[in-house]
Amino acid sequence: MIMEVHQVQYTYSDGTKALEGVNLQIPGGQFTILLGPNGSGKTTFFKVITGLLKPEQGDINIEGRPLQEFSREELYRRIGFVFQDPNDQLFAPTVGDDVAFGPVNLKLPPDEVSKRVRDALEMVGIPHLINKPVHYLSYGQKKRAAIAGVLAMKPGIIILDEPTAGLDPGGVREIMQLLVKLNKKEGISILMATHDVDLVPLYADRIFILHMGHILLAGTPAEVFSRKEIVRGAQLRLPRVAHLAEILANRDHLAVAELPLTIGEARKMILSNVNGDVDAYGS
Amino acid sequence: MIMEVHQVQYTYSDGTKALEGVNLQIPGGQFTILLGPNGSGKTTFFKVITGLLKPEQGDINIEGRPLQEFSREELYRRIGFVFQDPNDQLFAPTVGDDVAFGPVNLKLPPDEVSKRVRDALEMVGIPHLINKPVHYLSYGQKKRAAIAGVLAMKPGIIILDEPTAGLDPGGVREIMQLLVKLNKKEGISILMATHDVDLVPLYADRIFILHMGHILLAGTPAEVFSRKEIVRGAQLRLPRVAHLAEILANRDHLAVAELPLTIGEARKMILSNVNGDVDAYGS
Amino acid sequence: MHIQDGFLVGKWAVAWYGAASVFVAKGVYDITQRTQKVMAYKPLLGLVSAAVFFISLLPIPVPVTGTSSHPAGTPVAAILVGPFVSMVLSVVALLLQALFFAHGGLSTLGANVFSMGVVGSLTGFGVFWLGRKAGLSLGIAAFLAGAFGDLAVYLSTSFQLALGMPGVHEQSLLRAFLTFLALFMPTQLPLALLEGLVTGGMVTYIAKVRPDILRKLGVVEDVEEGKN
Amino acid sequence: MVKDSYLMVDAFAQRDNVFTRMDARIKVSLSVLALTAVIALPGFILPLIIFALTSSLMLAVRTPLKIVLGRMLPPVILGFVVFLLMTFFHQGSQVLSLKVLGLELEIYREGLVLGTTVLLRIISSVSILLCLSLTTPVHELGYALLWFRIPRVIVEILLLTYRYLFVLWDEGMRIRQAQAMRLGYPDWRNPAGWKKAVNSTSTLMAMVFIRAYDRAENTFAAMQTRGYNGEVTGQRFKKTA
Ligand SMILES: Nc1ncnc2c1ncn2[C@@H]1O[C@H](COP(=O)(O)OP(=O)(O)OP(=O)(O)O)[C@@H](O)[C@H]1O
Ligand SMILES: Nc1ncnc2c1ncn2[C@@H]1O[C@H](COP(=O)(O)OP(=O)(O)OP(=O)(O)O)[C@@H](O)[C@H]1O
Ligand SMILES: [Mg+2]
Ligand SMILES: [Mg+2]
Repeated sequence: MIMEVHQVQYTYSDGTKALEGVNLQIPGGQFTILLGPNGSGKTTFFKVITGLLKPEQGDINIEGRPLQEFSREELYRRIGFVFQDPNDQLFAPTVGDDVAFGPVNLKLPPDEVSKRVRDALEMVGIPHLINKPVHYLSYGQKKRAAIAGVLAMKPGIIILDEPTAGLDPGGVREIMQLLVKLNKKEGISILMATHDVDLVPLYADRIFILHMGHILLAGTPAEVFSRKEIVRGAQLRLPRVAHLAEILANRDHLAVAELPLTIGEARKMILSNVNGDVDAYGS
Repeated sequence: MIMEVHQVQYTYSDGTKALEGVNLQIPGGQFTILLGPNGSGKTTFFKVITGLLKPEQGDINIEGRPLQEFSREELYRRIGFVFQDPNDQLFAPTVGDDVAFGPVNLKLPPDEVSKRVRDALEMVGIPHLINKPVHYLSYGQKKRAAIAGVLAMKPGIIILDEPTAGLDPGGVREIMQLLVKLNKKEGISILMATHDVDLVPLYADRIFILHMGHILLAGTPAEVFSRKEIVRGAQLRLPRVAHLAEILANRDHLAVAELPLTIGEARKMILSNVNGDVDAYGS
Repeated sequence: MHIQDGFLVGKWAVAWYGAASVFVAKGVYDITQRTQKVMAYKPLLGLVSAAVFFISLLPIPVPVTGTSSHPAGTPVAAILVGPFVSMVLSVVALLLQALFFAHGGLSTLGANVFSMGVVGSLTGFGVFWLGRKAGLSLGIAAFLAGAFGDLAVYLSTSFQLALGMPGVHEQSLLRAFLTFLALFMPTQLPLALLEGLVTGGMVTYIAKVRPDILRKLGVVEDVEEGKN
Repeated sequence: MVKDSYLMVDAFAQRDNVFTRMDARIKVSLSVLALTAVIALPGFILPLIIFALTSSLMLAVRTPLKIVLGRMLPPVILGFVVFLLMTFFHQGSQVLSLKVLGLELEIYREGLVLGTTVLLRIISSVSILLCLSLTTPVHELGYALLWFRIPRVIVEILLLTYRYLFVLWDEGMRIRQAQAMRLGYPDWRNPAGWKKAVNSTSTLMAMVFIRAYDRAENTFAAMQTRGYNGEVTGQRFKKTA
């Protein structure tokens, strides 16, 4: 387990109970998605597990060690946090300076700093923007630059708060593919928050549903979305193709062995119904 | 035509050509969606047609009269503009004060002002929040309050910039249903920008695709999404069920007379394939 | 009100640099001390500085001349972050204005920092502090601070011009001073009133909507004003 | 708004040409040297020469006339007023006297010389700064200032201000437009409208300040997760070819 969270509670100073006993375990190397409606506590939870907010209660272990035993530097060499609004995160005047901020604070030699900056920008696909002032970037480019700033610290886990919010479909695909690449090729564990349900089955190994400061459900996308009522009760919905399959199963009595979550799965399900070889599909 | 736009061009002072000759016509009473990727000029276009930015070139007619002939007051009695971020728009300390801001500026008598405030809050479904300080509202409530502030001016057209951005699925449904109600019940023309493709076929009477400052396509959702290549070329995608149907038609040679855009249409298409009564469906 | 490059003779330009730097040094020292204890202070100042700079660029209508002008912003900055830190923020704002907006200048930076930053901050803060001691409400005290702060900037700029403009005061310093005073009067007097109004309005609004900010910045001590 | 032209200068400084590629420290030194010379030395020749040089530089990088006029005109007009004041009111040997509308105006030689000096100084010093800002991005200037031993705190705040001015500017303009659309800025030539406009302005100022304050919290958090230790511009990232 790269991260274990046990009974974490957090209350804001105005009395808002944002987290009321959150438990979760995240194995290393996985792509994990935290799904939750507005105000469910996703951002608060991320700030707690990155040490930015101190929980009143509960234990957090990173790589088996309690969070509070880490020095700041040790912690942020392991965990990177990408904020929702890239403007919060890009405070240096140019992209290169911003990405260099972390490595410089790690007191790396200048050569290593510039290597890391170039590598990180290369990974997110914007090496040519190195000397651009941040305010000339598009929103999608800012998102990438923010991720590069975190990558330059070479963390083992990257935590992203709604990385696709505000992006068009093309931009969403690009960012998600970038995250998959970081996860599969570089072996970085990814933990991201979102309320875009359709993204989940395409990318997640494991998902958690957070609702009103509690984890409602945990498991693979198939496991979680099979509990339709709970998902809907949490202001969320099923992926659109799952919704279609549900209607076909319930009203039209098609054979739907397992709710398809992606277009590929739905295609298989429909074909087996059209061709009548339901048994072959069910297996 | 409640709005006619002819060859509108706009260039920002740093030289960015945001609009390069936009043409469109919007009949009264319709629910119109402007679909476009990031940076395509949606926000710029809305600012131009609401008189916030002066186009270098082109004509804009509102209810048959040129835009520049309207006084500010006349214009904003007709057109309401809801910004993407409700925090930009809620400037009074409490919800009630904020909604009253417009009517007070119209110099309406106090009775009329408070009637309008109550009516507007009723319409958006938050009459109980009238005395709440704005910063205690949730994001979805802020969106509603912002819409109420515009409704209190009793405009004939409401223009909304990405009204569903940042909302969870439950919130998206609520806001869209509110807009449909305003459109169908109150007869207010709705013009909204989005890049959420799946929303379009559910709600729009008519859509426009904006790309790099040009209108690429215009028409009903069915007309527009039948031009798949153009839609994809504009950093957009088809609705998920349409994508599923496309794969079933092309690779698996199912009978797909017209690309289904909503879950209901897809259901019909699949059923007719399963039951083999393709002719009945095609008709 | 900024003095442009070329308006002051060399020796006065240098002299005002000297005078301003004493005060600014105190501000720099304060910030450095504070950052060592509260690391969040520097990003906070960066953002506050950007906000104050934005505020100083806002056009506000001046009815007399029928034009619009800009508030100095230093009185309100002094109220919010203290007079010496506000001076450092004024250095930043004036430097940025000189460098990419061509407002003011480099040779006159010292003079401008002195009038806008030092005099404006000290007057604004002093008036606000006295007003609060005298039991005035937050809004009224801020109004007076804005108005008198702006007036003080106007007086000191006129004085600097009278002293430092080549050959102007050879006959009579007083006469030159009065000439400049009269020259700027039509815009500066209403502007001072306006700066007071917007300063008062701004502080009142913050107290109403986000009293916690004023408490954290130490502008108000307890929750007297602006309870929701 | 007028300020758009200011932001144009920033955009212009991002272009690539011989002058933007030059080290900012050299440009700053040259500008300071030129400024000192213009202000300290008497005579008309030097300011004229420098103005000629800066003008040709601006021509060479093809500066739009809009920028040049936008930035030169206000100080030049002010300078011209001063020029008139000096020529008419400075005592000395009389050169010329005019009768305008029954008023006797006397022009003195010393005043004329002084007025011209001031006017030329203003024109050439503004053009020097204009050249500097048209060819040097602000972040480069910031790092040059560090090299010139300007206190680090000042430069750090300057760079943060520069970075976030654009963010706050956009936010502030949106708020302003939202106010305008609900008639928050009526005609201020009548007292009621004027009061409203002043009110809206102070609300706008407060809102931008509150936004800035809240953003600072997030920015600080973002800095912390990247090992912030009290220095914002720890070390400049070297340009790589
Ligand atoms: N600084 C704060 N002070 C007080 N309450 C807060 C603060 N920040 C968040 N909250 C409250 O805590 C709860 C959880 O908020 P949080 O931002 O963690 O939710 P979220 O899941 O990230 O929502 P979203 O999807 O809208 O980003 C909400 O009720 C919110 O109103
Ligand atoms: N104030 C500005 N100054 C300069 N360029 C701008 C400004 N605002 C927008 N632009 C540019 O104009 C183009 C159109 O921007 P606009 O904001 O209208 O797009 P949009 O379709 O609303 O995008 P999004 O979906 O991201 O909101 C973009 O290239 C953008 O970078
Ligand atoms: Mg959040
Ligand atoms: Mg937009």
